[in-house]
Amino acid sequence: MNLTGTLFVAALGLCLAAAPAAVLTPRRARPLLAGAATTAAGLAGAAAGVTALSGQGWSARLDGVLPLAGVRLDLDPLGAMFVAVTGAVAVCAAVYGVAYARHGLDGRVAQATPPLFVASMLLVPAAASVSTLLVAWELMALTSLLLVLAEHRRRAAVGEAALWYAVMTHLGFAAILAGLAGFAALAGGETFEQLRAAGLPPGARDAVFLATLAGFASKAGIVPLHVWLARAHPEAPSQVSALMSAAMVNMGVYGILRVGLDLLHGGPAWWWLLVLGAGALSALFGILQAAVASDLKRLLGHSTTENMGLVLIGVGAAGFLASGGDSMLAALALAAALLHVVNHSAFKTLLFLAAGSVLHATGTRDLDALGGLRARMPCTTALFAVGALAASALPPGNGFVSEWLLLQSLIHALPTSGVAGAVTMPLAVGVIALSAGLAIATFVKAFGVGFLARPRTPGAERASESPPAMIGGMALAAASCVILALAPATVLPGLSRLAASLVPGSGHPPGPVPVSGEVTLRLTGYEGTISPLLIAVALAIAVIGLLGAVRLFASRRARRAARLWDCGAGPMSPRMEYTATSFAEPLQRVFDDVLEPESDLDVTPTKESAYLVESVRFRARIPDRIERRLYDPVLAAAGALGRAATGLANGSVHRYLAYGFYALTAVLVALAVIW
Amino acid sequence: MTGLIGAVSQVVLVAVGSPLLAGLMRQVRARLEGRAGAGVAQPWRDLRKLARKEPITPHGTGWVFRLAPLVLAGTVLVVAAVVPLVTTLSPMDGVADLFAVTALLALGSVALALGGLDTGTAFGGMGASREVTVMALVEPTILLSVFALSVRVGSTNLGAIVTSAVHDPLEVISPVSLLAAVALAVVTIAETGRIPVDNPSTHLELTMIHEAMILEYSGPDLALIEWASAMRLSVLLGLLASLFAPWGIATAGAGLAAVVLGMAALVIKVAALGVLLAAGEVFMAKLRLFRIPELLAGSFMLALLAVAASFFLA
Amino acid sequence: MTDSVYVPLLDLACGAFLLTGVLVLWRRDLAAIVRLFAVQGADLGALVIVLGLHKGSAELMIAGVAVGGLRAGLLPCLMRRALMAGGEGRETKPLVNVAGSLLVAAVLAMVAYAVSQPLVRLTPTPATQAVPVALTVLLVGFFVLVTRRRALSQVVGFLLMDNAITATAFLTTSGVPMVVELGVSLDILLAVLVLQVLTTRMRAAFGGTDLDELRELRD
Amino acid sequence: MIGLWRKIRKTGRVAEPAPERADGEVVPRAAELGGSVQIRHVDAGSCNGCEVEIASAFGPVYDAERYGARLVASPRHADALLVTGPVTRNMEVALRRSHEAVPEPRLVVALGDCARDCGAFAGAYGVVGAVKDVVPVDVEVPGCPPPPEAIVEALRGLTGR
Repeated sequence: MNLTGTLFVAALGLCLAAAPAAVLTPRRARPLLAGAATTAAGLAGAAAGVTALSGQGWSARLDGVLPLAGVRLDLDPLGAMFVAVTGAVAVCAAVYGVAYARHGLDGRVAQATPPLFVASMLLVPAAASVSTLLVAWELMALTSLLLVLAEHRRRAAVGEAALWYAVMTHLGFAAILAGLAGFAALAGGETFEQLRAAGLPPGARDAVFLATLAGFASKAGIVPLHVWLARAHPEAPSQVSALMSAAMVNMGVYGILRVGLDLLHGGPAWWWLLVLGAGALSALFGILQAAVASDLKRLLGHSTTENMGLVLIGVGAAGFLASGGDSMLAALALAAALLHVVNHSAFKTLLFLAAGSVLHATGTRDLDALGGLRARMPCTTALFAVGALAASALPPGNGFVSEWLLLQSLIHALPTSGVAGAVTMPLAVGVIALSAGLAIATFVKAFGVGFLARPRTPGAERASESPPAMIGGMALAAASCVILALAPATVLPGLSRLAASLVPGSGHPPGPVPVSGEVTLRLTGYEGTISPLLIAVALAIAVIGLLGAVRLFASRRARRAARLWDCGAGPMSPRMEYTATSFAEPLQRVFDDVLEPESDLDVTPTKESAYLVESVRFRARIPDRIERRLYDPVLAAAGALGRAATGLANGSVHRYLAYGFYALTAVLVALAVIW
Repeated sequence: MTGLIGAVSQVVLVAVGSPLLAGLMRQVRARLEGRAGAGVAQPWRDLRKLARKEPITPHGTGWVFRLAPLVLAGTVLVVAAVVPLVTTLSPMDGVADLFAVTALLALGSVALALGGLDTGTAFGGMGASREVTVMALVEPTILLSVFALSVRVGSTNLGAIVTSAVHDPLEVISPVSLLAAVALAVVTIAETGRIPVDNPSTHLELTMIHEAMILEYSGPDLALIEWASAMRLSVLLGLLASLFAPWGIATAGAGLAAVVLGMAALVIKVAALGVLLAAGEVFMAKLRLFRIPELLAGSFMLALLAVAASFFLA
Repeated sequence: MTDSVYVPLLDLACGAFLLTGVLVLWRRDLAAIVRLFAVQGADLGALVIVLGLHKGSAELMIAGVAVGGLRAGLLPCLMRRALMAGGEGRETKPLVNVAGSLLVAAVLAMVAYAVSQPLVRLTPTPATQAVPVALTVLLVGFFVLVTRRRALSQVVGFLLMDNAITATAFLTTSGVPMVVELGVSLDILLAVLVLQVLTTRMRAAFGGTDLDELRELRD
Repeated sequence: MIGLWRKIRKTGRVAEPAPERADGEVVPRAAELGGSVQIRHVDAGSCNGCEVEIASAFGPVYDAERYGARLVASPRHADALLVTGPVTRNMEVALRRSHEAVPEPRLVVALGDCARDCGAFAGAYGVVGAVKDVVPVDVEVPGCPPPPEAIVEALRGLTGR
């Protein structure tokens, strides 16, 4: 076994050992033990991913573990990248979780499940056969479902969220199962090698791709299969939210890449236009919902949908360009998408952990009730600011680099990609731009309203800084954000090599990498350079220089603290502050026709006169329009069907047994007739 | 070497000249209104006075409030250094990308919006909310116009785009260029908070966008913000001039004389654009806040048409 | 006329033609819409004259002057008179809001460009390359017809479509025969006259030309 | 648009030529401002007579802006408070806080007879006193209401132009 294998097995072993250990140890030591083991496992996993990505692959075959099929593992570069990301996210979440567990999350299940969840997410990208993938996938679904349910005794919403999640994830699983099982049946074998070698008829390829796309896209929270995401991610404990939103959704992208590009070797242009379209829709819809959300964790959940949408735009563009034979640009788009996966994982981990700290300190995640945390939680505020900068894709944040690469790939694609590309690419650029703009608005709102200004409720007033372990977890994530932002070259060579090798038709050995350069990134074959470090340095020099100039030439008078300008009336109560809802109101009005917000106004007049008002009550909510149009009718129909079927069940045991008897007989008769 | 000198001269020119541009625009406006006007140098007098005044930190504000003016001015200075105004030879090639430039300008707006939110006053929040709303809607137009301009050149590097326009002057009156120019002009107006999107000289808080965010700033902080806004306007006007009227810009291989010529050309072009903008403002009323999206949707459409034209008419 | 002058001029005329068509969607003021229509008529005339100059065909130039005169002078004049006679001067609440309409127009333009590619490839001259512009205006006109409430804006939508058809004809084949063109123009004139009479009568009878209110007439 | 342009052409310049400024009347504390004075107007209980005159002082005919004076929206941006009217009970605190909100160096101009010595409202039950009873006053402009020329003259005393 080589280094990669040793590390990977160590990671899995640590996870699997941590679970029973957490069950057996006493409550006080439990979080520390589980956390330490998961951290070590995450480190080992990340290291295994990195070594595998840098060329040292590893594969294994364990026949005895699963009956009939056996377990097959293979850490090729594609899987390795996702293993590395999962490991890194797990480290941050596990360090954070040591302290976060202190309020009510140190139960046996809550502590034993996260290592298993991490193990399943390490296994999914490493799986090299259909059955291994499906088992790992199902393990991932079950463990995450358990974790979503961790706080179900405290909040009623958890149950509903878990129900949505359970249904959607299993429908997704069914789709993947159908797709991959069909694929394996047609290919005559279930290992990925056999699938790769199989030549399927076009219709079957389409069916396999569409079925798996639906399943994987639902895991990535792609519109219109996103309804569970914004429910389940916020309701889980925060470090689990981070794991789900930063690592688990990536598995959807992994699946699409694995099946679409690797196993099926790319496909017709319409597949990828479909992926691109779904990505564009998700990006816009997700960020629009986030822009008007006032629940901090829900906002982050919607933002996950947006970022997965952006990734899929890149993936779709890559597939589309590859189908047109432009493998260099395709590799560029794919490298941009992969870099965005990494970036998103880094900043979303950070943001969810910071949101957890806020929840922990104030007892609420409603932005309308927060504020003033800058003075009370200075570290968390600064770390959240780093994440928000990255998420709004502004320099010097890491999100900017990947969006820049994505835009470059789309722009250079225009002259070569025919009429379909000429219509698609500008619209995709428009979508990315609008979602970037709305992301700025969203995160200005999240940071400005949630952390700045003055506290809006007593809960926010009483907030205090989180314990060191939680800050440590966040700081790790923030450090990776900063590294990715200033020196993307730390990961980009590996990702671009992976992208170049993954693009169908690139041949062996794969073509040159699409992006190169240490400090200044350069596109290969196209003109385009960006230097994130230079931007940051120039900005820092300008700001420091200005500060010096101001000190030198201005302000001979000392800075004075004074009351806020309250128009002389004062004092300004927190109720006069702008809230998240009021902040988003102009955007909500602009996108009125898309969002269809609901509001109702109850005016209770006094008894004496109809013209004197005793109380006014205003309620506004912004329902998920897609859910309303798409899911509600289906649910209503299912409910109606259920009610109609109640006549069949009258409580008599005889009757139920009789149904069984009838069914058995009917099957036998049918068999007799057919044979 | 010429590139470095050019970049330094750009920054100096923008830093010194932009308050004069603001003064010129106010003067034009005053003359059209039948006034005498305060003179072109008045903004500099204002800045000098503000710099001498006492800075005030309102209760309840923190480092975000203090940092915002610096970041705002810092981003504009960086942009002024890399945008091809006087010369296309930027020493910072890795920053002179249209996406990077627009993102940097957006970063400045975000800093100011956060500064406004940090005060916790209703007006600060209101201004910030409106600012980011307008910014979010402006973004697609900017990026699509960039797209349209970059197709011909095959690069989003500003130096490359302007160089190609210098070598091929007839490109400037192509439909692509004209449509993108109109779209970018609308965007410039929205980004710099001029009429009809925002009224820079309003006293009514309810109609404010930019002003509402800076109501709490005083002294040198305010001076920085005012200076940065003026620089932003001149940089964007200069960029517009460079993209669509790139005459006189020093290109590769040019000597010092070309840099001087470029500076003179820049002053003339930006002054002309400023006069045009100020004169146009006299004829227009500010749009209602909720009609601004229509204006921006219109500019988005023009930008999209520019991209389409760049491909289909090629 | 040399190509280096002809192509920019043609592009300019087409650009203005497109721009005025799209701006019709933006303005709410009916008088402004009529004005825009007049400008578009002038653009169309200019376009035909440019084509004529390029081909050196006097007939085309005369047709250009005639087309321009009819569409920039006579029709707007009639519409302005109808506007004067009637009360409402504004398109108050279109079925699709203005920002939405503009975005739709953008998408329509892309569609028009995409579908007219085979046509352009047939004879790739500068003139045929401008056909997508005419097609866009056609779609925009149709869109105006569908989404605007006032009868006058609908007339403008209809006339935009007609302008677009004329432009397409001139751009692809350098003009339908003079007689046909004049006949069509006269038809249009007649239609507008009838519409004008009708709107005046309707206003006298019902006090408004909001089409959703007119629908009640059927019930 | 063309109509407006014609109007502008026809009207031309309406600002009256700047009168010679009486020398030696620059307020010493204003010297530091160097020809730029931002003014925040505070109505402490005025009858709005003075406001009308302020409006015309800043209108095109007198054009106080040409001397470097400008009205601003926030006392934080201001160098001088322009107070009109006798200080009423409800405005006393507000005036004091406005004054406090102005960064140093700050000046106060009491505009009109009411602001100087309560004018016709002296001794009224809702009046606290003149402006100088509440905040230190640097310049006083007499008149009920003071004519725009006097207002402009006082502002030029601040800007020194």
